[in-house]
Amino acid sequence: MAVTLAQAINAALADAMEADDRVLMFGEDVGRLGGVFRVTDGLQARFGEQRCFDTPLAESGIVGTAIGLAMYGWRPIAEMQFDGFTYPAFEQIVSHLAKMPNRSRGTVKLPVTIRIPYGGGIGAVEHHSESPEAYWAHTAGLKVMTPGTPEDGYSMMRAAIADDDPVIFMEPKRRYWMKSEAELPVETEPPRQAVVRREGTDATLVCYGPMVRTALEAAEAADDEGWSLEVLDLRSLAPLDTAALIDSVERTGRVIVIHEAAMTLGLGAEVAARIQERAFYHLESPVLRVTGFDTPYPPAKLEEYWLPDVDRILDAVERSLRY
Amino acid sequence: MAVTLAQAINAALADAMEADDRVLMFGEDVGRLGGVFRVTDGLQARFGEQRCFDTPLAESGIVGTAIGLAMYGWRPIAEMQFDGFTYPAFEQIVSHLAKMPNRSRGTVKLPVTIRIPYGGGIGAVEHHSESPEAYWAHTAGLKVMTPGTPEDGYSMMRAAIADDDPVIFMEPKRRYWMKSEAELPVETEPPRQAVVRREGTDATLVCYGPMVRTALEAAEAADDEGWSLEVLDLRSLAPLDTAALIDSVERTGRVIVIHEAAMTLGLGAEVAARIQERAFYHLESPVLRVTGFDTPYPPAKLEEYWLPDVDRILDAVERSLRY
Amino acid sequence: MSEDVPEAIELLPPSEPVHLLDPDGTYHEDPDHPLDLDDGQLRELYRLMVVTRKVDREAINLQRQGQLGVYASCMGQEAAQVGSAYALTAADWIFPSYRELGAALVREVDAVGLLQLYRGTWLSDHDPYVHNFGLMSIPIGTQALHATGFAMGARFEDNPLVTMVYFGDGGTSEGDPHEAMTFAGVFKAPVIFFVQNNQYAISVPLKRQTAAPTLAHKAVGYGLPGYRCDGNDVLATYAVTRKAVERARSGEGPAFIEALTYRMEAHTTSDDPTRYRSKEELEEAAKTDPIARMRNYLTQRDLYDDTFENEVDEQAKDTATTVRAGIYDAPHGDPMELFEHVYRDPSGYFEEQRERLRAELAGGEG
Amino acid sequence: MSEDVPEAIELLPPSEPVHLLDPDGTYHEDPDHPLDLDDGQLRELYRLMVVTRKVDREAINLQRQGQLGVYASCMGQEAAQVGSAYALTAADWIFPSYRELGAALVREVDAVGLLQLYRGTWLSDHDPYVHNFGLMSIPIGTQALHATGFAMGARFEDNPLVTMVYFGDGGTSEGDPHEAMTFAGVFKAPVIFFVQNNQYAISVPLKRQTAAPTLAHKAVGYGLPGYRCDGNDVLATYAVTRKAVERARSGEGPAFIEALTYRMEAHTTSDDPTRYRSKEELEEAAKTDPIARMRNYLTQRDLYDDTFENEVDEQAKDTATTVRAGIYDAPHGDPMELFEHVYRDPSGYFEEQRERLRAELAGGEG
Ligand SMILES: Cc1ncc(C[n+]2csc(CCOP(=O)(O)OP(=O)(O)O)c2C)c(N)n1
Ligand SMILES: Cc1ncc(C[n+]2csc(CCOP(=O)(O)OP(=O)(O)O)c2C)c(N)n1
Ligand SMILES: [Mg+2]
Ligand SMILES: [Mg+2]
Repeated sequence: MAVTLAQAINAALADAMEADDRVLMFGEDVGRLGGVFRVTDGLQARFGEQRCFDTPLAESGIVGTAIGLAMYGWRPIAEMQFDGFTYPAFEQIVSHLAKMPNRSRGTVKLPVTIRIPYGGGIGAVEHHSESPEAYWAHTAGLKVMTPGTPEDGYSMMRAAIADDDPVIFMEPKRRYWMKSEAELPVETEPPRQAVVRREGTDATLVCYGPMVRTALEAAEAADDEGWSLEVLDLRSLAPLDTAALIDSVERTGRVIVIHEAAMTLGLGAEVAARIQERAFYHLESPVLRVTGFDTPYPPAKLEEYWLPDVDRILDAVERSLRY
Repeated sequence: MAVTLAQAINAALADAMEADDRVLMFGEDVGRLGGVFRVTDGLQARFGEQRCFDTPLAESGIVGTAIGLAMYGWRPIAEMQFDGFTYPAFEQIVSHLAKMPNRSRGTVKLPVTIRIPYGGGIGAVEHHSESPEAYWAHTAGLKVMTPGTPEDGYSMMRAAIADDDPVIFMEPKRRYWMKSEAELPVETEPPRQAVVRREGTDATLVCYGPMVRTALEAAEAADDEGWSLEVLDLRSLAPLDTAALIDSVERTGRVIVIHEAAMTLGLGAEVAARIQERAFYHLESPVLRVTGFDTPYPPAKLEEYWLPDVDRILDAVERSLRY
Repeated sequence: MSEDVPEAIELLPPSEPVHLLDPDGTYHEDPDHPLDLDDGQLRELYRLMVVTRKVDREAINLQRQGQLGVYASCMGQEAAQVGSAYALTAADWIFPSYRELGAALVREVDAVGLLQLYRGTWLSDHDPYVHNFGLMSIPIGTQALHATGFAMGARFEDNPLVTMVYFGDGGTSEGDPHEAMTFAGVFKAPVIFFVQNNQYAISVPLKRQTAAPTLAHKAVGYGLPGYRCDGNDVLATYAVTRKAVERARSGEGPAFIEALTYRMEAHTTSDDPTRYRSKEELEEAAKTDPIARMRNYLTQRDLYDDTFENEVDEQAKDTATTVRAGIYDAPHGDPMELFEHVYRDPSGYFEEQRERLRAELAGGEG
Repeated sequence: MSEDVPEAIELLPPSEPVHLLDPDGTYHEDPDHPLDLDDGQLRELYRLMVVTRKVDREAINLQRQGQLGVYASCMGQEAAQVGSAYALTAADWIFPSYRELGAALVREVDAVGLLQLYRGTWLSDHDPYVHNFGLMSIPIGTQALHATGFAMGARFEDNPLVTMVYFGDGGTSEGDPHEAMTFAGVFKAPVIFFVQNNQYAISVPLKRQTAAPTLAHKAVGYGLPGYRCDGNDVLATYAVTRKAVERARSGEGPAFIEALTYRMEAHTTSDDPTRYRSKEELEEAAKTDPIARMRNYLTQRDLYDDTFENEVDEQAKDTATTVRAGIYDAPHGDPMELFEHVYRDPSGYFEEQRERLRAELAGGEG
């Protein structure tokens, strides 16, 4: 049966709530409305107003009360309505959610999942297309996951909720409507493993979330040029699956990292840094980055010029191969 | 005359306020008390309660009103009392301060300077020793500067205040009491240039802020081992002086990046990514990183085990040379 | 700066919102809010509301036709916006949220420019300094601090301007308006916090937003007077705002106004309000329509006749047509603008990214 | 959840803070706050305050001797803390800021463990679940949300516990307590927001913090009752808190309490208060000392005699000595703990960092 990413995540939430009545889901408009992307559709009707509820319009409040609820013994899933609106919650995420298990010397556990629809490509107004994953991945104490397929949407969400550490779950919103012939429930690889989505020998495209599909399209297109590209889906951005990166580089010798976030200090920086550190002699050309520009996210009509696309990826592949 | 970094910054603030009566200085405890580090000492007495004033305890409020004041035509300098307390202001910094000049199509200019004492090494309690510079450097639209000497403290602060773009001015608090025989006023190199603090031929230590002195000490110590180390002080973290990095690598072939912030996605990641991208064939060994660990900042009695020090740097140099 | 703490009782809202016009147009005198508007001005208020509604409708249509990516309608809130903005002078500043088409039209901000944000052409297309009308602000409540800082800045040099910031009932829950009111109170900043309580934050009704008796009761916690008005009554809104503005201008400090209104349309064109509110509720709300009410009043005052009606309709239609044409004709943004106004003196690395895009565009790729 | 909106007038603080004891110990009956404490409990309150002051002084000394990195004294605030914490049951939870030694001692939290944060040994050294006493929280006001979430969590399963969060006058300006009170009101969370208004946020006096008539006037803006008490009067503080706690426990929702007190010491041992407040002000404040007042009261009630005095002094001295010894004897933290409790299942990359430190330590380097 064809299932979209949004449906898969919705099913994961429902199944987790069914399996464990300590799981709560809350945020802005997640109740009656079912979320602005309908990812929480039906949860309130099914589990009641206390298991799935709307909050006042205050993101720090949402994350901060999630921490308190988790301290009490609930397993909160909190939705940030959009990427750009996680910023009011930054202090609670960085100073408390990330640190409290450590600063409490293990006495406090925070099995909190923060859901964040992120990234561009849907023609939204400003502040609705941000890719803040590097902020979280730089913050020790947080796990950061992002699915690139409906199957992973289901399976990784279940894993995130089951994880006793705090997890930032980044949902590639432009892929909410992407379909798969998936049978739910499905269990894919453990989230911290990067997965080779396509094997190849000439170069590796490292990608995640919204760019998995773009990378696969680029790899297809590259076939015509006679280039065999491997596509590595990171899935977990923190921790990074360093071993999988090294493995792939040992096979292909060339890497292009792709993400929507700005280039400077985006995930590509860390991927490049680790690869040159660990696979120095395997690299036949520099790790290249195909990313958003170092500018604010542009207006909708210009986002196609900003976002990484197949052409830019192929261009980088060519530069890498010719190096 | 011996002048400390704190005194140099204080003098720069005073001279800027003297030179331009649109310059305002405000934050928590910056008035009567003169700041918890006395960096604003005497400014209120000299310039009056309106030019240097205390605000309510609210960092988003401080940055948000700074934006409004700048829109009106003032040149605000806002102090965040400590690194860890910039997080409540994250949304105002990232969604507005960084973006407004661009989103207003140049009609709004925001000559705002945000002063942030940062970093560890002073035996402080938690949340007082954070190194959040990567968050800002990843954010398009912000300039990020950090002085490593009293002379730069003066000169770069004047430049930051004079800059019509928003500047995050990171002050290495453990170096506030570091002295130089400086004559103030002093004008050093333009802030966006990285500066070679010590020439060397075997490897380059890339550093900034609090680690400049540590790197210089390591370079001294390395002499005994017969290693000639270059010390490159970045000074501007956004933009990065890529050319200076490449230059240095072309001379030495080996690079160790040093910072207090956690390793993953710290500035070292970007430095490594750019160097391997631009100086691939000049690199004789991987760019190595000597940084804080990927853990929350530890309690005071353990910070010495967390912070990069001379031994760790020399260890990395040795690994780099032996590679 | 807050030497003399005001009596709490003076700061609390009255038990009933200020209300001057009944839905049928009957006018009630209120000695605290005498009417200082001449016939021309009364008609002007009506005209502005009608034009607002027409342009608003046009924007919804433009969105349906794919000309706008999304649009947040102000239908039903015309009196709240027009009445309040009309109480300002041209020197005063407005800091809008994303729903203040009516306030913008009072300030003669070009609607075509304003709508470019929703069209996705540019992130903004008006110079705030021309009409003293700030950029639309999407992150909820954040602009309250800009308005406060701006007002502090004016006060610092005895500039008598006042700033007014608009936000919604939902916005009152965010930390930023709280901090803004705290600063405003302490610095006696001449800023008016104007809350359009349209009963919803997307799907979340007011009672899920706060347990306060009324939103205006928040004001006392900052030493601000909390006013309430019937936000569908343009005269009441005007009168209450006027008083607050003059108070602020005379140095007595900031104020908070809650205007009771109702969002007649979806939250934005992307929203489906049938999921969370009933047809009955909507029908009930329609009975308090601000435009009909003012028309009834003008009719009773013999200020409304066919000539005036035609004139207003013509103007509304003309403006809507201009907006429509303007949007259809507006150029797409120039991709090279991505790199503009990010830094005044861009670095080499940044310039390389710019050049890469330029080369792509030249290659006919993008 | 906030179906029945309360009358504003019930939520406003009374014009005078609740006050039961004069500085000379004279007791005033207040029918709204009858005393429900027996002689043993009255003496217990006194004992707890004396022990608190003694341990507090010891902590200051330990800091001077280099045993603590810094310390935030609660001197002068003993009644506010002891009186409020004493109004809770053992099942109730406390979410402190960084100044609540007194509240901790009421809960029998080991002061040696508590002070490890200030010693810099560990970031905390007590298990919050043992005494239902949360971690000290440095980022101002943030813990208000944890207390609120916790209380929501309790209410969700009809657990009758109440949570109490402490923060300061300065803390009321931050966004987080604002959002916490909003949530608490909407969800009727059984949480008490207990503000120790000690007149200063480091150097910033209250009038720079807010223009509100009183801090307790903030409560109405969230639909919470705002109470005020003389925070140097342990009986008044106890009685007011008790009422609020029982109200919350019975399902009537959260409350806000402003306890008027004074910070007799520096903000922390790093602070130099001579820069911003006068000797005269301090002398004036000393006249309202909470401990002397309670002693006077006990004396009047014939509950204070030499035996009791000696007993209390002994206990205070003993506790202080134990704390002193405990701090001197406490091991330094183990550097390898840096890597503990960061992740339950650390990655290889993380483990390599851990191994690098281990190797360094083994090499005698660190
Ligand atoms: C910080 C932030 N969080 C969430 C959103 C998403 N959002 C946009 S409008 C809205 C509701 C706003 O309600 P209200 O303040 O009542 O204003 P109204 O839309 O009714 O005019 C929400 C939640 C946002 N724009 N900013
Ligand atoms: C978010 C944040 N900003 C700034 C600080 C620095 N700081 C520590 S205590 C303090 C003053 C707090 O005053 P108040 O809330 O009145 O509590 P008190 O110290 O008087 O008990 C400040 C500004 C902080 N800890 N957290
Ligand atoms: Mg609303
Ligand atoms: Mg205080």
